[in-house]
Amino acid sequence: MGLKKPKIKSIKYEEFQDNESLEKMAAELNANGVNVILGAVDDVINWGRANSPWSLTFATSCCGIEFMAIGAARYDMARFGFEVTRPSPRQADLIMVCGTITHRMAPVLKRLYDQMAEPKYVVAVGGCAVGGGPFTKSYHVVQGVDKIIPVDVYLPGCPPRPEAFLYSMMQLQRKIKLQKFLGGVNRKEKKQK
Amino acid sequence: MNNFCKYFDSFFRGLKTLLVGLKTTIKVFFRKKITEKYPENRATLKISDRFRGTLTMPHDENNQHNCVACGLCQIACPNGTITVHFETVENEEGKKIKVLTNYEYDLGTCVFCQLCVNACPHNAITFENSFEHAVFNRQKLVKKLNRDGSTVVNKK
Amino acid sequence: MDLKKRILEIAPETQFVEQGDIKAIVPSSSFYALAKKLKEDEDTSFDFLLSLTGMDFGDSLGVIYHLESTKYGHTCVLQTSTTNRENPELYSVCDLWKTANFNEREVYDFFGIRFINHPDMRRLFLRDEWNGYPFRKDYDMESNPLNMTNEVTEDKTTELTIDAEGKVIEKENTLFDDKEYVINIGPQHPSTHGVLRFRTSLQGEIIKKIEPYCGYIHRGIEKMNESLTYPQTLALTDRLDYLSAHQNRHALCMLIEKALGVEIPERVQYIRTIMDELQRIDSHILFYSCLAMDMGAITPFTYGFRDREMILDIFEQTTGGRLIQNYNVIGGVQADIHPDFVNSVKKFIPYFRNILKEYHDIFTGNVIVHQRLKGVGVLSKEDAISFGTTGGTGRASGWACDTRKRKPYAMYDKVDFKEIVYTEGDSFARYMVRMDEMLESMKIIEQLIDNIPEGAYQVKMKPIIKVPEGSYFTSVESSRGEFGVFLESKGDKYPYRLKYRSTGLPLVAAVDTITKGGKIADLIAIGGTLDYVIPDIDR
Amino acid sequence: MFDFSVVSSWIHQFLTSVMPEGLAIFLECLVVGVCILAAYAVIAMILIYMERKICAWFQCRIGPDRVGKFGLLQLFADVIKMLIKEIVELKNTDKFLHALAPYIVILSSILAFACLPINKGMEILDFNIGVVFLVAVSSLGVIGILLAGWSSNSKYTMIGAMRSGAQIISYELSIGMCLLAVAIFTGTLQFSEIVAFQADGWLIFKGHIPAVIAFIVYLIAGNAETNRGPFDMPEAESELTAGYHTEYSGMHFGFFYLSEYLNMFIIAGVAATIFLGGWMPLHIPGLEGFNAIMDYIPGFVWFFGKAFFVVFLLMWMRWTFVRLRIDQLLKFEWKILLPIGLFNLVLMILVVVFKLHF
Amino acid sequence: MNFILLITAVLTAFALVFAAYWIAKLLSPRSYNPQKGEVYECGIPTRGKSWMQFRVGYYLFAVLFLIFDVETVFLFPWAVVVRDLGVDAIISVLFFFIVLIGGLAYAWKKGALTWD
Repeated sequence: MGLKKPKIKSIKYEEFQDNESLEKMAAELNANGVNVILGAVDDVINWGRANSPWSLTFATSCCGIEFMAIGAARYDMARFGFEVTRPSPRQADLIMVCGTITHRMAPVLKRLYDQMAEPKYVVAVGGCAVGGGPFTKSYHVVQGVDKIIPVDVYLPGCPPRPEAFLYSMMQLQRKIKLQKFLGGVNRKEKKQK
Repeated sequence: MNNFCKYFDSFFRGLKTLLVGLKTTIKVFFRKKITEKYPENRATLKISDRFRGTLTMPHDENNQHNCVACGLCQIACPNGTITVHFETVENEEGKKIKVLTNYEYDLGTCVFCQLCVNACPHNAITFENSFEHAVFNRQKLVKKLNRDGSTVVNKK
Repeated sequence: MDLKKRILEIAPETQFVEQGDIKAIVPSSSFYALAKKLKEDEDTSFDFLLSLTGMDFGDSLGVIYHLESTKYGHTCVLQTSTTNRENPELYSVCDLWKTANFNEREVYDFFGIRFINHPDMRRLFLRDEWNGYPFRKDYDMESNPLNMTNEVTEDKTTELTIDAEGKVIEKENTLFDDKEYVINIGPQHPSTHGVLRFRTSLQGEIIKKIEPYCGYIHRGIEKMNESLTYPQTLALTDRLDYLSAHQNRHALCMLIEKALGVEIPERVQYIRTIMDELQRIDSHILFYSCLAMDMGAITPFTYGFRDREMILDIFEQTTGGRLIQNYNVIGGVQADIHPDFVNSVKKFIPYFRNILKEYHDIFTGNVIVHQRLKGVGVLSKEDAISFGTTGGTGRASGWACDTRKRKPYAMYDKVDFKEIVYTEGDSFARYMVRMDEMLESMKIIEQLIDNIPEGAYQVKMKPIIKVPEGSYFTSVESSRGEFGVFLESKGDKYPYRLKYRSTGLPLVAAVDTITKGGKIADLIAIGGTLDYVIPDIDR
Repeated sequence: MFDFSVVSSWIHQFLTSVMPEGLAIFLECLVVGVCILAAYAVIAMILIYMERKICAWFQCRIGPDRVGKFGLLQLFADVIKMLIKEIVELKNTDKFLHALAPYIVILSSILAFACLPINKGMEILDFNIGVVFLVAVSSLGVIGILLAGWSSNSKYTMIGAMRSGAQIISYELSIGMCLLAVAIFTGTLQFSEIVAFQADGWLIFKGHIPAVIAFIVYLIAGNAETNRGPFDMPEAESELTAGYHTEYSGMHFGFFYLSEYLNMFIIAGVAATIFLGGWMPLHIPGLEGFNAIMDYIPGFVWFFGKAFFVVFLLMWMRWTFVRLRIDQLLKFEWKILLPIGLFNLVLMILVVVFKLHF
Repeated sequence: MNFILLITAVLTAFALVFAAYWIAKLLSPRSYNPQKGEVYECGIPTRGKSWMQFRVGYYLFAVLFLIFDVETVFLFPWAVVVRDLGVDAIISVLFFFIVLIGGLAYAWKKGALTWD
């Protein structure tokens, strides 16, 4: 069975970066085969999820300003349906970690991430969040948020341009579209004592 | 009575400012929108030539670059983004020279400060303005800038 | 008046060092008396503590004070130190200058120097359980691994006082008692402009007390600088206050150039000045946008960003960066201006003059805005000076504190512009100062843009830059106040200590005073008009 | 003008002819229930789409345009996402009240929604005290909000709930005053009769000055009732993060979101009904040809046209003004709107008693 | 009929919330961690209880509202017939009205409408 290629308007599948990781993920998911009916429902749900990732208003430094810029008129993330930013983690689907995470901030970020409702995603925006950025030698900076929470998309730049933000969101959409919701994402953890 | 007048005066004044605000927004409502449609406009998107999107090492048509693996860029870099891997070989004249094997560049931590480009005596590296770099895997951001099988331009 | 003589009169053991800026080294025992005298004496009246820098001299720990008189304009640099590295104690000056409160906590945090008579001796940036003092030269960088447990915030704090016998004793002070309704505003909050945290004690909607907690974006830039070469340190200045990236970098470049004695070509001065002013307009537009958004009007926010993009385009064209430009370098600028630069600036200014009216129509004139801002959050002139809230906030309180006028640099003494000063000191005045400053900035740019002289855009510097030994201080007017850089050099290629005078720290220190008795909504409006940028506070 | 009650009575007769009456009524109720839900959902989607687009245009941007043609499918994506989002279980909350709050909020808005006369003969709930009933059920919503805020056991939600309590009950008064003025003018409290009263001219024209004042006051107070900017105190994003619904996730939050928009529609719908003639077409005395053409346009088109026009007015206000402070908000109600309302009431009485209207 | 419809509407409302809740319950993913159920307060553990007494300025408005609302409810039945009763109707409620306005004026004067 061939790979179901997630489609994004205006950019061809082949022109995206890092298709290898995506295909690897898809291969793992499809190892057991997909039920056709479930697959169709899955597609609808994933289409919905991919087109409505509401992000948490979370910005620590410079990248946050560029994040505001994509919300404003010129880049207008509303076009994608991303514009609803929720200040409460309960209602957000994704954290865009815009900026440096320091040692003091790390537990806060972790707590916010923990408090988010499933399914949730993380985009590491900018050099600091990806790998410490300019502060690799600092005593108080977490060298990449993947040290504390799982990251879905890495967006390099210092800070990235607004278009790059949109690009990273499209990458995330591709990832969401490829996931298996029923039986995959909607796993039900058992309550631990 | 004076208080009464003041009350009404401030009321109507306030009302007027509100109407001015409403007028302004409705004017914008019918104005041309300035939104740029990325990614629909990818083909026509204009970005300044000087924009620093990622570090590259230009190669010419013979798959040759200018890097002599001197490592000045590595020293200039403030946060260890660049690692120059080289091996030492003897050339025809019997002199030991460095040959670049892998120019490792970590896009993930690069701060685009341009110190490496300034430091390079041979103009071997430069910034280009592509920006679509988001990936799913951190390792993909660590790039090898020299192409496979490339060699150094022989400067006579 | 001979300052040297005055100081020697009060503290005869004082020594003077004349490497770089003149510095008076005062023994710690007589320091407090000297400081008090200098502040209170009519003919000295050093009422403004510009900067307070902790230092590790190797054998001793000390503090450097940069004092300034707002009345006469004269400055002096004092230094005091203690050789006791185990248990260093110095006298606090926070009763003389309110700004010293936070600054001394910072010094305690970084160097472990405890200040006697300081009412609140807690760490400022780091967690309470942090081991060691990171800015000491013998600090082990690996000694504090990432701690993922939730932070426990103490409601108690300690104070060191001297008892009747002259012995130092510890006293406990309470920040919040158990009955108080304490709510955290921040670190993740839409309108703290980053990751600042206010612990707010509320009575219904009314604010009783605010305790700011910083450090959620403390990145240790100053410490990192000590292991970076001078050109490398430049990269970090842009990330301090990213809305005054040009000005910050300008300050550091100016400082190093001054220390090296490099003459800067006039073309560079022109370019730097224009860029600084563009950056100021950019920052003030963002201020307008964010204030509007904080107050619940999203439409003005997008208008602001719409026009700000035009400045960013100009920046990107010439410097290659939108927010962080990396433009100034030691001895000049990174690249010559783009051939289109002059044109696009000239196109932008008339456009923006026009659109500014729209801003006023939708926001400034609005009766609700007046209600929300007028008379809210008043900061008196005395408090402004004592807290050292430079920039728009100080000027709104009637303190003419513009560095561009007080200590002109670059082209500022050759252009004609007005220093905007309001006397009300309320939120609306703070807002109007910035709106009016944009007009002045445009005036400055207009005077310069047509006359940029031909010439080199960079002076060739040596590959390895070594600054001669001594201590240096320079300041510029950044978008939100006086941004100072203090450099202590030992003649190496690395700075021995590089300290930035944060423009935002005094603002945050003043929040409690300003908001007292206000409502939650006022706190947001005040925060918006104070216009702080958190990475600049935390450094 | 087409009377929808013809259709409904035909259905009723048909059903009773083939089955016992009880079953017929049950089936009818089922159909009505489904219709309410469908209308509710469709209107909510239209409103949210409209809000996003209109807000974008006010802000110089273009709004959703990538999900489906012109972004039309955006809302479906949002709904699907919200439906399958986890509902977080909280510790230390009043679980029962926490779960109850969305029910009350939705109940209030659906009941109020059912009161709107969409077309001639197409009102679902048409009590002879319709106006009072509407006021009663729409103020149920505040209980839901208070419960939501209180039961979450968070300080933000608590303050949000307190604010909304004070705000909504205060503005309830102004709404009451406006409705009272209308009742005085029309002499009835039944919505269908209020509409019928306007057959020869909309109230806003017939009642001239006092009616216009009442209309404007009603719009402002209605906007405040629905917690929308510039009166969005209870959920003031920049102050209380998400206000009273901070702790709600997934569809539970979705209901608060939904009811906010529906309440806006209800306010607009009521304004359209009582001031702009409901489903009555626009008639200009003397222009018979014009009036005849207007009559051809079905009543529900008129109703929705008017209601969405009012919605646009509300959005225009929303996206222009700065949020008020809570004490200013209450001051505005008690010191400006309420005196105006009272004064207007007196004016209306005089107009009615001395027959000064058209 | 009206009451049957009213009950229909009530049941519809409950059905909507109930159905949506169960769809979410059945389909949605679920995860547990110690911090998830805790109160959100900007990412910092909360201090003390939220359900504690704190001074509210809103209380006064609630009382004022009660007064006014009850009065307006009395006015509704009168409003329906005012057209027929004419001038008599005005005189009959004049007293009522004066009390109402007087009450507002008093509260205003006393400063009850201003937040301290």
